[in-house]
Amino acid sequence: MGFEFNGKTYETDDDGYLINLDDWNQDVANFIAQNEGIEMTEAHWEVVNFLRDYYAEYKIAPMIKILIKEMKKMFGPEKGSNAYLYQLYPAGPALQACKIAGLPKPTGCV
Amino acid sequence: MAKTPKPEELSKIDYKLPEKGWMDTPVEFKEGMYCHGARPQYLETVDFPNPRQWSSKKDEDWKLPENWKEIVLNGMKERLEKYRSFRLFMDICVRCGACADKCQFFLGTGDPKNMPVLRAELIRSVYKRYFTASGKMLGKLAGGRELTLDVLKEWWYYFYQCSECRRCSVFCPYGIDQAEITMIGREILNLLGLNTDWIAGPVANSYMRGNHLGLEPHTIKSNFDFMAEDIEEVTGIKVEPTFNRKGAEILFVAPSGDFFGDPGTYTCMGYLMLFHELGLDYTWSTYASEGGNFGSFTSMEMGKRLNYKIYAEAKRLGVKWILGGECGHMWRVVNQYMDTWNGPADFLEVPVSPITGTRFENAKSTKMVHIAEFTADLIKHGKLKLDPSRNDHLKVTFHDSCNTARGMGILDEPRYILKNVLNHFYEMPEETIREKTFCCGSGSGLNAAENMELRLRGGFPRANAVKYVHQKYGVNMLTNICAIDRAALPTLMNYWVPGVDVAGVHELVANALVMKGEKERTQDLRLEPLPEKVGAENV
Amino acid sequence: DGIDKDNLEVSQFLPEPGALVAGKWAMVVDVRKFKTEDDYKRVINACNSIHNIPDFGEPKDEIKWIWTDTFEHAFPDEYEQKYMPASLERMPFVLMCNHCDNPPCVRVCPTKATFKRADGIVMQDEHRCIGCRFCMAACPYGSRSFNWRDPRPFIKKENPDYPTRTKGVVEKCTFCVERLAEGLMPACVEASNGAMIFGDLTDPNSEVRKALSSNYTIRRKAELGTGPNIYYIIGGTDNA
Amino acid sequence: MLEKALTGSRRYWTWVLFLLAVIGVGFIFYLRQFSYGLGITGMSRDVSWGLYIGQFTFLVGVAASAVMLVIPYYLHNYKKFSKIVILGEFLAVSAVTMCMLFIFIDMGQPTRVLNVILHPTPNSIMFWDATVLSGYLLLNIVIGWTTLGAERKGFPPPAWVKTLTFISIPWAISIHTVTAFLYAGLPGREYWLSAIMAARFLASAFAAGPALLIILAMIVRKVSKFDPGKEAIQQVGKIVAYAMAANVFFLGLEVFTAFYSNIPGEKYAFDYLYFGLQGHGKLIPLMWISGILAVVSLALLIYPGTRRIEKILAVASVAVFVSLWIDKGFGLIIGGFIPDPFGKVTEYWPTVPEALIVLGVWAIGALVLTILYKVAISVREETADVPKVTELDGIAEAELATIK
Amino acid sequence: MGALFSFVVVILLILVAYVGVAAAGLQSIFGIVIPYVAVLTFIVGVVYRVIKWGRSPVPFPIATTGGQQKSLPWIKQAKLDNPSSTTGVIGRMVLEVLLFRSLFRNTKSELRDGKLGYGSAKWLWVAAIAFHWSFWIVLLRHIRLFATPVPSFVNVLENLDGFLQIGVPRLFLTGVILLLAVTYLLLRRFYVPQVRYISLASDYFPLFLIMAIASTGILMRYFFRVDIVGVKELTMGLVSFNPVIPAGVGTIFYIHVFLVSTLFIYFPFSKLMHMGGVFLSPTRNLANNSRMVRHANPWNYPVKVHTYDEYEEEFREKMINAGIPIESTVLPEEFEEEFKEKVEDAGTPVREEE
Repeated sequence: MGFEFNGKTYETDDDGYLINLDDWNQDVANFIAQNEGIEMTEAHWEVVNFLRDYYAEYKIAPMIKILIKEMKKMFGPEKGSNAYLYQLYPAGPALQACKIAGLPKPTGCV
Repeated sequence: MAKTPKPEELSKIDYKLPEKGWMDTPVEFKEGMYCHGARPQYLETVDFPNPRQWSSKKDEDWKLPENWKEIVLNGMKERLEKYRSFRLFMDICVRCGACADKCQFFLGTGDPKNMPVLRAELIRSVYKRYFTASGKMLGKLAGGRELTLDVLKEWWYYFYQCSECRRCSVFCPYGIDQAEITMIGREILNLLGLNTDWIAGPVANSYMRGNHLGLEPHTIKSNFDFMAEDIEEVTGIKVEPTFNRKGAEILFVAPSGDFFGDPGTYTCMGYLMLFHELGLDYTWSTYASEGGNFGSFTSMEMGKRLNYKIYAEAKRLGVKWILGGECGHMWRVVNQYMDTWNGPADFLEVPVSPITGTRFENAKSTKMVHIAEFTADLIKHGKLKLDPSRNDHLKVTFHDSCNTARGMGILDEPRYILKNVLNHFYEMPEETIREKTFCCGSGSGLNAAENMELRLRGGFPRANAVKYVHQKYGVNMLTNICAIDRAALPTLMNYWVPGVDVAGVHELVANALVMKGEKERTQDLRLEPLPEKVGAENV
Repeated sequence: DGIDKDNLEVSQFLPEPGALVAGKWAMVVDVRKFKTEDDYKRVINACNSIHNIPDFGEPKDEIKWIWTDTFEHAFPDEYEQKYMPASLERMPFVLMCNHCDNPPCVRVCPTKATFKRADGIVMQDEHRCIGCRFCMAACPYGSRSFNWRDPRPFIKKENPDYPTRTKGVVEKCTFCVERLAEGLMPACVEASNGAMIFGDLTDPNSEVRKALSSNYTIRRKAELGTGPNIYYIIGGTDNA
Repeated sequence: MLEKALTGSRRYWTWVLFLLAVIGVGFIFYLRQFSYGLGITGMSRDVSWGLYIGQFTFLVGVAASAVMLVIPYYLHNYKKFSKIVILGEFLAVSAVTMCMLFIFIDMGQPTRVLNVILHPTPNSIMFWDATVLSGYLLLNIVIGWTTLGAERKGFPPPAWVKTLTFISIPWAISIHTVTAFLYAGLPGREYWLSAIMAARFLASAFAAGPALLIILAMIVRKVSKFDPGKEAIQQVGKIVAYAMAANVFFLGLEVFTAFYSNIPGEKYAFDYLYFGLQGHGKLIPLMWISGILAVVSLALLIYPGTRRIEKILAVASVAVFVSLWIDKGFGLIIGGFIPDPFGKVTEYWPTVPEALIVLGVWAIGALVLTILYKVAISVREETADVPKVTELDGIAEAELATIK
Repeated sequence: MGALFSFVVVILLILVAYVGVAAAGLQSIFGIVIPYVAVLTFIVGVVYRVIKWGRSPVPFPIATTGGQQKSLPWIKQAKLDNPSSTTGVIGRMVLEVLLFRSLFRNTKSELRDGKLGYGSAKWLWVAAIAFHWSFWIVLLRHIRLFATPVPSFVNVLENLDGFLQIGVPRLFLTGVILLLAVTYLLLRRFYVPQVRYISLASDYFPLFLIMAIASTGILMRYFFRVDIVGVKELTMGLVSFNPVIPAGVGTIFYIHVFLVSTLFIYFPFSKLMHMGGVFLSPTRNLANNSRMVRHANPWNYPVKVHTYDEYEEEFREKMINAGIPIESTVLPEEFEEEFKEKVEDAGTPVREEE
């Protein structure tokens, strides 16, 4: 599977997650977000950027509670909640935000 | 991803059978009922055959090798010679039908090929045709059929709609175990690279990184640090788990899902708090950081390759014995395969609880103790100070995981623990618990997202029983001793029985555990206020 | 072979040539003619020896086809007569099945093991009898006996021509159907030297009819509506 | 559901084993009877029915308890019987089972029992009795089992069960009527030849059956977590009171008719049973005990103040039960045979083997009842609104062991 | 379809025997040759199959655990459903083989208004028990025909079997029960939709065949009344390897024998082998003691594994960074100081260097 964007073909898995992490850039992220029905705002980017930073270090998306806690630390208590994240990413931060951030979907007993 | 119908629609299950016979009814791949095909890199990682980019949709080219039929038949032949179970189960089924409505996937889908007898017949028909005199001569009359691509795809579709839960086996007069047939069926499919992505990924992760989520050592450490912070917030006590520590008395192995996903992390916090309170000389391992054995969803050989790490690590670290966490298939593997595969573990000692002195005779060969046995023993000897009222806001029921129930028989230990750590315990109807328990619907590698409808349907009988106690007694917490349960049941509950949460047994143990030097608790492990404290504030 | 059970019953109504037949069998017992104890014994023994009646030597187990008892017991309801001849009071009466017109025993039998023939004889099929003893409760004459135990060891001398019975079945007097079929009178009648008259009630010229029309007779418990067919000529004291 | 009877506490198994032992003894003596013949009993040519048929007669009455619950519950929608009604139905099953067994052991040729079916004889009341009894057995098994099964599944019982329940009401009346007709239709048995025989049967049945049910309900409440309901038990007590009153009244009618008419045949049996006849009177003490218990229990039951006290209700129920057991189990049958058709008195008293066989059959009945009640109680405990705390029977027992 | 086919085959078998005996006079074929062939096939076939199963390895202890495991001494083990000893296994197998314990558990599920309920469903068990036991007793009764003098247990059996004295010769209850049970088993294949759906010709055929065997047996005992003396002469001839064909034994007897022979021949090639297989089922005949006693796999072979060293090689730096002890003594220089410090922080002893 995959998608075409700006004349380039991007390979994805069956659920639309980028296969090659290097393919990612902000434009691609915007494109994926659009398909998900999300208009990327500053708040959205905060999450995506955190995810990418975390991934760079740990090779996996963070646990949701780490995400929440870190968001709280970095951007204030009003942003450190599950509700806030769901407001940004209605299909769930783990699924939707990771997809936009170009990370692979965590697979397993989670 | 397929849209999942509403519960009201999904629960209208049509058990009407097709007019035509099952051999004449070709398999139909329904969206939401099957998983993606395995990605090539996962197969490559473990040197599995036929790695390629492919789609598991029925109509697409599955990119099989030219001689796929020969591979399948040879694979069958080899396994007929290696497993008495396989040959016997192929031979002696009388099709009495007792197993038919025992399978949660049949009950939830109404698809006749999910009746265990018919699921077995999918491969038995090929066995008859190619391996028995009657089938070779009489063909369909003797129940035989040609192995075609359609048949192969049917295998793939249905062998990945079976959670290997063994419920059918309990009711079968000859003990025919569909799980065994499914496992061998999957082995054969794997000879052609026909795995699911959800299984192949965790297998590759487990192989390379020691756990199925692919958590690297520092990630594990970081997650634990994070959990330790939460524990400190709740109790004021700092737990200090060690990793890969040589010379520890005990190696603790838990399902890695507990290091990562809620509500498993609360269970993991439970372990940490319990061990800290006991002052247990134990260590975690980042190398053997997975209890669950995703290889066993693939092939016996892969199971063995992954399982290897536990004993190897125990030996390397020089521990005396191994303690295992709350996990389902991990324990089926420990109970039925580990010693045979990778034993004898003569470098370990027969497990003795350092706290109570109890010698775990039942684990004297594997040297591996289930944490429910361990904790039940502690409670029995009065070694834990428990305040069950801290769980008073919970009305709890217990879900026996298929693996621990029917592949081991650990039934009363968790119940004994629960009885001691909480005040409101309610059993689900007896046809749905203990050895007759229903699977969560997502076991044996079915816990993916793309097959959500299958999982919800397969989980329907379990959810139904939960709903019964939920409505009757107000049950709001479904406990279990399995990481797949903790991953799968929240989804299932949200869908079928909103208002019921999911927890591992040791989360509730830790909630009730009165620790030395702890501060007055106002929160449970989920950082939610304890009920009586709220009440006290209101007064 | 080829005869099923229903036909077997019918066959009993098809007389052999030379058999004694009747519209309705009946018996008149002329009590006056029984003079000595021997007269009774002869009659009873004739029956007992032919029919393989066992002698248990204990009244509890007793099998009785034909026997004697006092007037008081034979006719318990008549006994209010306190001033009857003393001789009659002590006199033994020959008792047996009354082969009733309307037999309660047949009415109550749950298996048709006891049945009434067209010629009036009440029969007992010991092979069909389940031993429920309902007939014994129903019979107001005490004419039926039950084999409380295996009778065979208690038969003094077995008559090979007549079947023995097994434990657990009811049996009774049959008016010697087997002898009638051969043209013989019932054994007791034959042995009674004329004290017992046997014949066809429907035949106005029969011996029994003659005896009945020339003597006053009584029957046991006729008021119960059973229609007993044993008539007793009692007579006066001079008969003793 | 039967598997519920295969698991239970130590107390349950002790009880079951005890019953099995009694059954075993009874069976051994039955084998003896089977090979020797019914001569092993106290029965004779003159008293040709005895304790066996007496027990049968009494138990037909016990089987009635069900209908006394079914009528209020199903016809009058008396909800308080919702829990106890199954106990009545299963008691009926057990009682009818015993009835059939008593008939069976009373047979001279038990191996020919099927002759009753193979040669159906509608003119015999015995034939009808076999029919109504088997029918009643079937009805109660099916109704009870299906209701319970549905309850366990969490579904309402199928509609046809209600139809069967309605059929079971007249059917229950029929088993008593037909059983009474066994005796009441025989010429020359004056003691039995009474128009109110069936009515007496019904009255005593509706007293003895529910009385036993009260006792059983109290036991069930004591040994399990299943409570049939205090009010239900009280209500059954009221039923027993009325039925017992009718029963004593009917007995009075018989006594009046016999003695005021002064017909000897009508009086003899009463004479024998209560005062002795021709110098015989083995049953006199028993019959007077029965009579006294009847009067005392009636007094206790009629007065609401005493009836409402559960202990007194229990005592009165036992008294009713014993009184009627003597009356039906001994007096009625033996009285019918004494004096015999010759006006003679031949006395009857059960022999030891006979008594042990009777005990064996009662034990079978008790076993059937135990099993059925075990199933019912287990299902009820499982589906109860107040659940069992935990399913840790095994552990509880093991814990007990360690304490010891 | 499968049912019709099987029915026709059984009818044809009957016709073959009828024509063969009544028209062609092949008594010796149907009375001697075929029975010998059948018995031989049966014995050889069954032994072959059982040996084949018995020789195939049981690589893993896969007992289905149907109850509480042997665990702590104060937890009551389900000794039969989760046996940990040979005694327990024997108990489990005895109950399984003689009383069909697993089938006794059978339930029937029902979906009503979105709710699942589970009801007791014991009729299959009742019919199966009735069928197998009466079949077994019928077989044992037949010993009368193959032994002189007749063993006393056969007489006892016949007395019990004919306990209810119905008809002459006495009706054997097992014959009737067998026929009724097999009829029930057949009818449920017709009328229970799920069972009908899974039924194959090979499921109907034995039922029809056994039904025909029971029917012909009953017919010749109670209705056609074959010459029993002649039958015994023939059967005794067979067992004494001195076969004779007595005159005057009715054709129905040969039909019966032919059907039985067919069953014997069919047996080893069919699902009927479950009779032998049930004893060998590894989910039932193994103790669940695999944590106590090591179960050996005869074909165990070494597999490729990912060793700790390979693992550490990949993650060494990250481990060091995270303060996780490592095995290797050769540390990247830049980590030397930091590593020691971290390990000390974690309170873990530094690995003694060898």
